[in-house]
Amino acid sequence: MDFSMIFFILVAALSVGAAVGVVASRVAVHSALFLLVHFVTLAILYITLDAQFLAAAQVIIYAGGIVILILFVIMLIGSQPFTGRAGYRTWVPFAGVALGLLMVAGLAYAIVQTPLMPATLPANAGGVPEELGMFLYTQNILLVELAAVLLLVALLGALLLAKWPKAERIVN
Amino acid sequence: MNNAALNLDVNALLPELSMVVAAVVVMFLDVFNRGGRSVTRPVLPWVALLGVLAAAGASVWLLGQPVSTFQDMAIADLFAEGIDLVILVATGLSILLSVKYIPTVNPQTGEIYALLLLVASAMMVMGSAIDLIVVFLALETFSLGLYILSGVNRGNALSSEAAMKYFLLGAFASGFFVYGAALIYGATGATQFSQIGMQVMSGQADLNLLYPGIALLLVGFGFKVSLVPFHMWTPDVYQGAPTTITAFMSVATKAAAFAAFYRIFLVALPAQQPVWGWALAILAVLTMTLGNLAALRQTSLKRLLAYSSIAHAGYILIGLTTGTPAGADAALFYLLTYAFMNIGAFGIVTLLEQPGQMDVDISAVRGLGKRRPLLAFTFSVFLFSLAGVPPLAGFFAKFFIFGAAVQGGWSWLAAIGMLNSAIGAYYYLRIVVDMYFAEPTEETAIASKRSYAAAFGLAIAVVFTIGLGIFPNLWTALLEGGLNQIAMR
Amino acid sequence: MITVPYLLSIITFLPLVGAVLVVLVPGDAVKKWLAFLFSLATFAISLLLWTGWQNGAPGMQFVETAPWFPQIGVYYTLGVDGISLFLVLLTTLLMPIAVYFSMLYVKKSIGAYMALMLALETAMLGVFLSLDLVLFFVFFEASLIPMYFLIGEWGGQNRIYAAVKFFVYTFAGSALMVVAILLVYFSTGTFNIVELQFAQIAPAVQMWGFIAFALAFAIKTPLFPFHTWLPDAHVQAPTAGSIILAGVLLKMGTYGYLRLARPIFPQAAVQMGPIVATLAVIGIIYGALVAVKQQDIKSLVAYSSVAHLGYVMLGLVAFNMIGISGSVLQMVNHGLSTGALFLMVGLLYERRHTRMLDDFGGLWKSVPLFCGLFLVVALSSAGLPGLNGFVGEFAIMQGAFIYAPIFAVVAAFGVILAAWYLLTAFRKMSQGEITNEENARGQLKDLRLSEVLMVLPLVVLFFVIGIFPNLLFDKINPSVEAYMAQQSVRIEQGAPMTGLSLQLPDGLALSNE
Amino acid sequence: MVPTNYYLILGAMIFAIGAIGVLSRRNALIIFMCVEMMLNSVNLTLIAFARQWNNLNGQIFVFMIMAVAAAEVAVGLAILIAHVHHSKSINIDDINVMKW
Repeated sequence: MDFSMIFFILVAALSVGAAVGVVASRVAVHSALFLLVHFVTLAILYITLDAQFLAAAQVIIYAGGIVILILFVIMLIGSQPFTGRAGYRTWVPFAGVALGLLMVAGLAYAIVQTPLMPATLPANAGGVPEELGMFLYTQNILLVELAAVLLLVALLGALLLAKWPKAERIVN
Repeated sequence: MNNAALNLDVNALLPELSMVVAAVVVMFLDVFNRGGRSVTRPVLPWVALLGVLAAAGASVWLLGQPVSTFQDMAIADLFAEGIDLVILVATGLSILLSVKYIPTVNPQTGEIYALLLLVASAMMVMGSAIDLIVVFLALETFSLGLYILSGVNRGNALSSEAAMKYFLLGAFASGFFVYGAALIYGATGATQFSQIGMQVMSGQADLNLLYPGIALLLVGFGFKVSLVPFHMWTPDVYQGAPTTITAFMSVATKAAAFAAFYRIFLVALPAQQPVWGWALAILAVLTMTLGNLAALRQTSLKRLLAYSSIAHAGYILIGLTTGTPAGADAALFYLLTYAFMNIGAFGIVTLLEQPGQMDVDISAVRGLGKRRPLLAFTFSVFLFSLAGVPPLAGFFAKFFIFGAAVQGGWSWLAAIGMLNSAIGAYYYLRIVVDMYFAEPTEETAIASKRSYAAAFGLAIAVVFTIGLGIFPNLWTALLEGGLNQIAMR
Repeated sequence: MITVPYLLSIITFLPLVGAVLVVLVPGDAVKKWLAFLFSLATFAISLLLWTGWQNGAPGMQFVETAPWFPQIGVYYTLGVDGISLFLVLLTTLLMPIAVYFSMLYVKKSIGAYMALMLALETAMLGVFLSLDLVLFFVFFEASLIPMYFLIGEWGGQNRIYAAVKFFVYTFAGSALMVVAILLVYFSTGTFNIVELQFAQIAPAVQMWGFIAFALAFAIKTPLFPFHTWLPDAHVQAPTAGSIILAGVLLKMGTYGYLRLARPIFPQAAVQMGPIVATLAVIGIIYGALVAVKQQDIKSLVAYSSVAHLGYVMLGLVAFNMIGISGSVLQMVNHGLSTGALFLMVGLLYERRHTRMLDDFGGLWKSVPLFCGLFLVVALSSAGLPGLNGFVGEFAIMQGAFIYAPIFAVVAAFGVILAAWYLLTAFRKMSQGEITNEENARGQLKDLRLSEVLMVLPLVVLFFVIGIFPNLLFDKINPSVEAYMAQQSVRIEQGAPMTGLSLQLPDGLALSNE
Repeated sequence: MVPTNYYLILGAMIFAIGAIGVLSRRNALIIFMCVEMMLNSVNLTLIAFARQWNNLNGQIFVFMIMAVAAAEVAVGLAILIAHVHHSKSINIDDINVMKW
């Protein structure tokens, strides 16, 4: 077992542990912190896959942006403790877990069927921002345009939902 | 690098572009509101409608052009333009219905119309997409827009609940979709449909990854078009969203998602038809049957129409099950007629809604035939058409879908579909019974809203619901009289 | 000789034009008379079919065709032959009578009522005239909507239940027919009903197709276990609705069987023949026995319809010259007799607002004219020799005897039962002493001239057909002969049917592209 | 060098853990985080495949998923806040996911 393998297993274990932490935490803040750890471990794995640019993006967008936003919302609405409700069907979580395990078993089985190993070592082109940028802005320009529309939609949406209408303020 | 790759055929996406431009114009015009008095607000729906008309013009113009592609990412073939027209019909009718309705829900109409146009343009991109990444981006764009639009009624808990539920389940479903896309990419090394198709055909694809990929893709798709068992969000969201938005999404979402999946299945995975064909057939049977049975028990008009739209998704799915271009054409016609009749039906609901109420109980239509004969007549036309009674458009829509099924050797599926439409007739008929044969109650005594724009929209819908039933070839004549519109690239 | 271009289209759509006009014009009186005029005009124009008829020609006459949806082979094709001619004339004749009756007695929103009646006429005529499967189906289903509203809005106590039951039963019945129509199309490549009589269809497809078609028509006819909607619909429908329902609408089932189910799937039909015949005979006996016990005259007539249409089906299944000719004639006879019966019942109901036999008695003394006419109508329905009913039933019995004597023997009991329940009803109503004050001479008015004029054409036709049946047979027979000849050829040519082959066809897909 | 399968199985596991979280947790925020985790597992899978096939489509796809995730978080949290204004609770069961 070479070093890269050991390193992968360690990071993967940390990643899975953090993922379980997100799901299992009682308090939302803890989940968010576990999520942060999880995102960072993934960024490390991206580097081992020769995707340096995406690793950086991962840290900036997910760890730096999304988790912070989630933490901000938790602070805004207050992390409420778990409140039990009558009529809650207790079988639902178990069904969810069973379904999930079934899914991972099936997927793992399918994935293990054919061993995959890159035939040739990549020329380390993919990770370099320049290559990615050229590819994105020439052959995939439509994606950029679409992403622009996507962000415009998100912007409009946030505006629409965040602005409390005047008439309503009077009612409340 | 390779600058030859930059030959952009913008024409191919002209309709989508017109919609985006119209959205931006609406947003700019909305700015002039801020001066205390709303100067431009009454004009906004008509500006949006102009955008829709421009896009429709572009689509019709493209029908006469040879098939063109945008960098192997999007295609402008007859099928794509047909889907564009369906979505534009849905958008246009929804805007007409919204003119009076939306301001009662949320005064920020500028943002709402702009969002509606952007969502529609993303849906249209979905109809032209020939690349998994484009499909994903377009799917996410219009889904995000719809999450927001279903929650714009800020004063209503039901609406924000609907948005919340729709968002969480929609994002969950997107996860499945994109994981499926990833596995298909893993199996073939490509995201373009034609390349995936070539890889699969040549036997180089890794089937162990491809099949789970198709299955996961189907789950995500099932959520978007509300196939049973992925439908649980539909009734709540349809009930909670503002009614004109519900009308829009019940039709346009289906059109966009079905269009993309026709392309994925017909172009990328035709060889796997025996596998996904059966999966889809089972889903179709479940969807039609459970949708119809659940609709039988509803007392809220919006929930009833929601379950009915689940059942209709099942009928449309039959066209996809066959895996033939004839099935795609039949589904296209179905979607068009569905746009007219279903938005029409929801349009009636908007007129019957009481201020502040987001829904109409089925008993509220009692005696409508006596108090508002024209409204009741219009509603019955839509309901009979939804039930598939000739000579209305809904009959021919079913006829073509089942025709494609029989042609493809799925006669039993067509038979189950027809029996289901008989179940459907029962609950549509129940509304007609209440309208004409029941005495008016106190609830119905309250006058329904009147809106010239909505009346205009409903008139268009009625004319086409009857007209496409008597002259169904008007539509195929528009698509150059030929069948098999889907370009195989 | 007048020749009119597009004669069949004019006959079919003239009532629909009338329906639109009736909705548009103001004033109840104007609406009434306009509707009556349109139905009368349709009848007058339809007589051109009689005058312009080429005697002895077996094929379709007055054929019109236009592309409707040519991409998939759907054409707007109309035509009429000896089999459909009299059904068309029956429809156009009964409609003015029904409309006139409604003019006198219907009070509630007359405009909508008349428009629906006229729209219904268009749908019914379309069924009998269309030569394209899709067009046929469109008319077949379209007839449900106006009838549904007629029963549901202007019917009796239980009208909503009856209307919904009527609609859902018949709609569900024809649901499978759509799939069968498509199966037929994809195995023959045509929707044209005339061409389909010559097309060969694989046995497996035939069996499924026949079952689907026969089920739809059995519900419409209605054949024995599928009849339960009929008494409800009849009892609840307004009088004019009942006249049309019994007189014409039910014939769409038997006509469909004769025109489509039988010839398109000949081998399957031969194989399933005994089952259909058995159901028909059960229907004859069952309908008659139930009719005997009815108190409500209208429901008595309704059950008698189940029995009478059993005869028609029996004649069709017998599938010999005399049986089919008899059935075609009997369809017309039943339309006339039962239409007249419902008309008489309606006239009585408008006077007394009851239909229970026990409420009457001794009517002969107070309203002799009514009773005389009623007797003639009842005798016609019971099949008295010299009147129309006898000719058809006799021919059917002969045909059934050739097919299988047992059916004829059992069906003959039905004739006796029919005489029993009709004459019992007549006796209870008219003879004996007047037991109820309201039936007394001064209280109950006899028929007015206008009412007699309504019934009279039908009574005259009873005698004309009863005494000169060849007036009709001359036109019916050539078509039936050609039909028979061409069918027997097909049964010989076709692939042999071995057992009940009910597996789904495999190689069906794309066989015609 | 670590075979691609290892990355794929890790991706599948994280995806399943996320799905389990969505189906079993009742706090809308945690469900939202689980959805983000599912998207991330897809990112990992895609990058692994991109290396496997030695083409950039997978990485472009990941870049787009990141854009989507950013947009989703903005919209999602806005909806969440709007919802909390009404219901004063972020228990998902209050909005009855499993209701038919």
